[in-house]
Amino acid sequence: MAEALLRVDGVYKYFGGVRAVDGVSFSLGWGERLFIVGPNGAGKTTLVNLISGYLKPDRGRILFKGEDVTALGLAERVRRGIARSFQLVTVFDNLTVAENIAVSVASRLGRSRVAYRTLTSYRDVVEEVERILEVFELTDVASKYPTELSQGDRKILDVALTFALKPSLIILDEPTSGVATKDKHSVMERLIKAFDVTGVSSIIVEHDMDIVFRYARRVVAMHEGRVLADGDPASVRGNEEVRRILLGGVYA
Amino acid sequence: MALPIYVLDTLFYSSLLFLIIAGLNLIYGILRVVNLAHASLFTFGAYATAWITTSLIVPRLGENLLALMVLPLVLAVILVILVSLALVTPLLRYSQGRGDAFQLIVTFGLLIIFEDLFKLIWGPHPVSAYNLFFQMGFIDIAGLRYPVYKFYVILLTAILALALWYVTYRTAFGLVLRASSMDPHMATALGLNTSRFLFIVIVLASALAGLGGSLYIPVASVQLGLSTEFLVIAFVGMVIGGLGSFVGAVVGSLIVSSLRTLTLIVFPELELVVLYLVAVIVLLWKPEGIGGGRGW
Amino acid sequence: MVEAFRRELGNSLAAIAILVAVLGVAYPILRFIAPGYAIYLTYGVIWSIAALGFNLLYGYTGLLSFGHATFIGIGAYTVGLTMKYLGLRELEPMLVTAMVASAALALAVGPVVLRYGGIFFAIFMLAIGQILWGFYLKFYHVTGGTDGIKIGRVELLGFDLGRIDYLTYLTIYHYYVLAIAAIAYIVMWYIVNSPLGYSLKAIRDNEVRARALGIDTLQLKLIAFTISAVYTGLAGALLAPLTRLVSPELAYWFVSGKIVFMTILGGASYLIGPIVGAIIYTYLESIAMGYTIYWYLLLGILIIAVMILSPRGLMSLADSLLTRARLRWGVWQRPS
Amino acid sequence: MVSRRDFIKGLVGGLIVGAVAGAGAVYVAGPRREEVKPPEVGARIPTTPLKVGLQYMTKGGGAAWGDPTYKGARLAIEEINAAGGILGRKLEFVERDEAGADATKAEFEKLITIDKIDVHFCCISSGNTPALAPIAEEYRVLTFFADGCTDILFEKVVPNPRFTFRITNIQSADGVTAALGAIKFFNLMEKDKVRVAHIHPDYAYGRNAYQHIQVVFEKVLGKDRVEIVYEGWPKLFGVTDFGPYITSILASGADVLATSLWAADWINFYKQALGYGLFKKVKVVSTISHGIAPHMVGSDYPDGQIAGVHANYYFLYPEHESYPLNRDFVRRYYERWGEYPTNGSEGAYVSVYLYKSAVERAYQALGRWPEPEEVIPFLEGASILGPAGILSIRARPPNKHQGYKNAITGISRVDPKLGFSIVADPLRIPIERVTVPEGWEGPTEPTMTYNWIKATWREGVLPI
Repeated sequence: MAEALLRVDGVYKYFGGVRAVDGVSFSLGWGERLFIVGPNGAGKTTLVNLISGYLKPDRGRILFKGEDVTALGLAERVRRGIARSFQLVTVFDNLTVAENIAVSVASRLGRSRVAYRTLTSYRDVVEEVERILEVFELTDVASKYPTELSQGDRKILDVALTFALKPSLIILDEPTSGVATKDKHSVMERLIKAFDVTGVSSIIVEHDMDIVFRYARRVVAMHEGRVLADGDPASVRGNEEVRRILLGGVYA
Repeated sequence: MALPIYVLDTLFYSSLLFLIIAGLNLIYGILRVVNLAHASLFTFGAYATAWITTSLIVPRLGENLLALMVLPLVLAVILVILVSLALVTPLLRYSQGRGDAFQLIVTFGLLIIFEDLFKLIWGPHPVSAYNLFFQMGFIDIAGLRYPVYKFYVILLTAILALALWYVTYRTAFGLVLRASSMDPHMATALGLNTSRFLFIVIVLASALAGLGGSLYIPVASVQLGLSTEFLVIAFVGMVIGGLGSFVGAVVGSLIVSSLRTLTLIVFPELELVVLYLVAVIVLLWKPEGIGGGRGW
Repeated sequence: MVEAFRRELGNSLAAIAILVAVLGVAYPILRFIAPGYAIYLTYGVIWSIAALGFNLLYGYTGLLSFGHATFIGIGAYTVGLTMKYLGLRELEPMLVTAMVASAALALAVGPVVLRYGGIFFAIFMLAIGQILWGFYLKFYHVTGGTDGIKIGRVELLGFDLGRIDYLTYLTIYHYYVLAIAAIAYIVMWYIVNSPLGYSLKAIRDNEVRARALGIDTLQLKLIAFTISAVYTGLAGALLAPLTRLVSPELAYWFVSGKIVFMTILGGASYLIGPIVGAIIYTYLESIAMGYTIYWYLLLGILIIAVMILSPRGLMSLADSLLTRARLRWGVWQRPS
Repeated sequence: MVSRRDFIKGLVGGLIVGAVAGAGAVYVAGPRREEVKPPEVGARIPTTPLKVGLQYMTKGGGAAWGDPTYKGARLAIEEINAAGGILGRKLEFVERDEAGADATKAEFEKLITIDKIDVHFCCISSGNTPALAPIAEEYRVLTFFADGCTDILFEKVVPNPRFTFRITNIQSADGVTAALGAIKFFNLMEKDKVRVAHIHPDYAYGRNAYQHIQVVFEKVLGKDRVEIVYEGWPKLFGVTDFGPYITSILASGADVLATSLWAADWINFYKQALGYGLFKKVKVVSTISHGIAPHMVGSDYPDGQIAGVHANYYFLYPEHESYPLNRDFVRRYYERWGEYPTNGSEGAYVSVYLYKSAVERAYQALGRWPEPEEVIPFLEGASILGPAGILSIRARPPNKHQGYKNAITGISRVDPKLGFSIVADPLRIPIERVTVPEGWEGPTEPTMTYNWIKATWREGVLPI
């Protein structure tokens, strides 16, 4: 690996007197998957906001594909390949699943403005929509409307929309929140599988430790804006501080 | 020499506008509904007052000043409230939260229903009742004669505006009013019976419009199409002052009225164009309006 | 795969073809059985072009304009002024000029007004419409004020129709309008089914999310606004030879209300909804006007009834009836 | 003030216009002593009733005008039916609304295509006649406009009309008459300087009145003696509180206020102006103040102002006792409707009779019921003696198919017997003195009368 995909370098973000992110550094390789864990108020969401460009850090640098993107805005970072989905599912409720994805694909291909031929007449768009539907196992519900989908499928559609932009890095903020407990594993499984198949890098903020330790290869644990531990699940789980603050001895 | 008269006329016209815009803003502030049928209540108040004056008061009590001042006003406002309860209130409550398009279209429907109801009840001819205007007499100002009645309207509206200000900023009800206009869920959060609260707001707004119409009629006749004339101008005032706020209603009505007088003096050709142009400029410069942006 | 891109009842080219055929055949039949009502078919077709344009903005992009009479006025006055001052009689260059003028106005005000959504956009458009209305009214020396501008018979496709019988002229004009409308309908079908059309729907559903997908929503809205203006301006220009007089009334805000209602009546979520709505409304208005002087009352009640009982319009009503029938064959469809 | 001699002079003037115009026939409007004999069997007259369209403003701000006009037409129809109809055909009328130009035109097309009317009587607003005339010409329907008197109709919109006729005096005569009345009654010739304020409704009629009042003032008094100190253009029926306008007029220091506000607008204006004491400071010249139903001009109307009746007709003149045609008309109208007729009533009444006599004449010539085209020659150049005196239809441009009668204006005075303000001291002006004559050629912008006055009147001389 010549150059890390993402490097977060001594980043600080204060809100008034609150140190939301207090000197965080880590790097992420191409194709790597990273889970960020931590209690409420640990600064996880602020950190992903800083990476995706919703917030600008007070100090520190963020490098993406070797370039300093610290000063760039949201749209510019999207263009460079940083995509992000939110806790709340936001999809287009009056478009079918296939149409939802097609809108995203068309946007990536720079065709959103084309008015003189039909969307379905673009072979490349249709083929890519088909591929994404397959990867995310949405082919069966392709002609349904999001309101007719299960919570889990809606969540996956949301991520698929982001994925359709062909980003180098996908940031997911608690992808299983709001999904019924029994479906959480299957949702995460389908997402991970899709990421593995396509080789996209990902940062996933997650609450559910069960899920984290089942699917993670690398975990960053945060507390009060600082990184407590960074490493493979076993080593993070073994960290004394992590156990005290995060796990409450459950995984001891 | 005519300056004081211009100022008085401007204040008179802005008094009428204030009574309409305040109601529009109350309803927008609390229910987030732009009520296109609001000025129809003003017109209804005007028709009702003319009818009460000429058919009930004058034949029975003659041109009694006190009777002319009090009775038509009170009866007309009661009638307006009743009509509002029957037609406007249910529809506004139904429209709440159904989107801008729904509200605009439904209240547009109500507006044209009102137009024909007026025609049905009062016929196509203009209706007037100048009795009070002439009964109150005239005084000399700067060498010109001026009707006392216009003073009366300005004074009455000023007192009303002060009362409204007091209620808004000095009472518990006003606190809820202001809070709910910033966050519609606030009323519930403050433990208020939301349904009754909304009811009071709509009735208050309707009464203000009805009062406006009632105060208008001794000066000029009421005819079909008056609602839209006032509605569109009130709309401009609403935008200039700021949607949904008390201060906005005061500022908006004063600015629109001053602009009207000014254009009538300076370039009478452009009265309408100037009003809308200013509205567009204000929207560009301060979309929240000159006096608004902080809720009712 | 393509089936996953929904084609609801009334959103297909077939539906458009059937509609155009009906509008073509109905005219001579009406002329025969109820001659007085034939001309309203032409009016209806013209209004349908305006409503179609309005609906690209309202139904597809989610922007409610309460000032589309602005573009009716631009179109009609383009014809009136070119006729009065340039002595032009050929309709086609006037139609093109009207469309260009509408597009120019849309591009000029669009970047400003489109920054606001919801009620602000509605009011903004209302104000712009009223400014122009005030202009037609007050700039008497140019526009003739309330007298308006008289429109003589126009030349169609280079043919001078000055001498023929008036009813024949009206018939020819109907088919002329219908041909233009058919083109406008088909073009709109392409627009609605294009990447642009889908992206506009996405903006309507969730603008923030659309922006997060890299869609330049302001630019797309400007395109939609301009197309919408061109359609409505075209309708305004086509109206002029039929009304024979261009007056400020055509640009009054009440006309904007009419366009909104036509669209809602037919069904804003269907491509042909506004077309159906415009034709039905035109007849409703003319019949109600003839029956009673209280036609506002009827119209108002109807508006409220439609909004409460079937807020998605008559097409949705027809759709659900058809869907119920189709369910027997196991085909399930619903509007987008 | 006005003598019998003036009246006869006016009548003769009218006759000359009629005689020069061509056919020269004079008919009489109103029930005749000896009726035309009912046609014999097989006289080639349709047995179906004659369908008549009526379209006068009966709603909104213009209703005060349209209603009496409608009543005039109704009275004529009822009289004709009572006497057996036109050549035995009873008249059946269909009424539709006159509103804005577009709606009026749409309703007119319905009258033609759905109701299938044979003849149309219509229109109050000068915004509507230019909209309807081309339609009437296209559909070939005989149409008689009672009012809607704008000069542009027969000068620009339909310069060579066939099927459209207009009864009321042409609009320019209105402003010219009012201005001449003001000069005469207010002795403006003796003043060094006349400061004029104008307030007119912002549409064709108001613009026209403004231009013609001004051109007469400037021509007769001399340009430097006339100064416009204020102009107000309220939207027709769109302004109800005239406060700022009134203040501006008072502040302008005007001697004379010239106005063409009408119906509800004028009532609102004068009531409010009373409050501001306007009439004590300014002399008011109205083209049309006494044009609505006479009893509507209240007893609070100030005396001594120029009281216009649209340069047409007031029910008290020609004098009741000396001119039976008017006396009988006023009596019958009052019996039928409980009020006095307006110039509109008279115009519509005469329209219907004019049509009747033309059809009867055509029948005499053809021996069968005439097609609309065949009636036209019997209207062009014809004259009819109506309640207002003689009315002549012009046969050649400019203003072909326009009806002309002598113009009248007067001074407002509250009549204690009637209990309302009337037009007193009538000033009758031979119409040929104040309007562009037949055959004159010149520019049409703004009107031909305007240019004719500019070109031919002698400066500083009162032409009456």
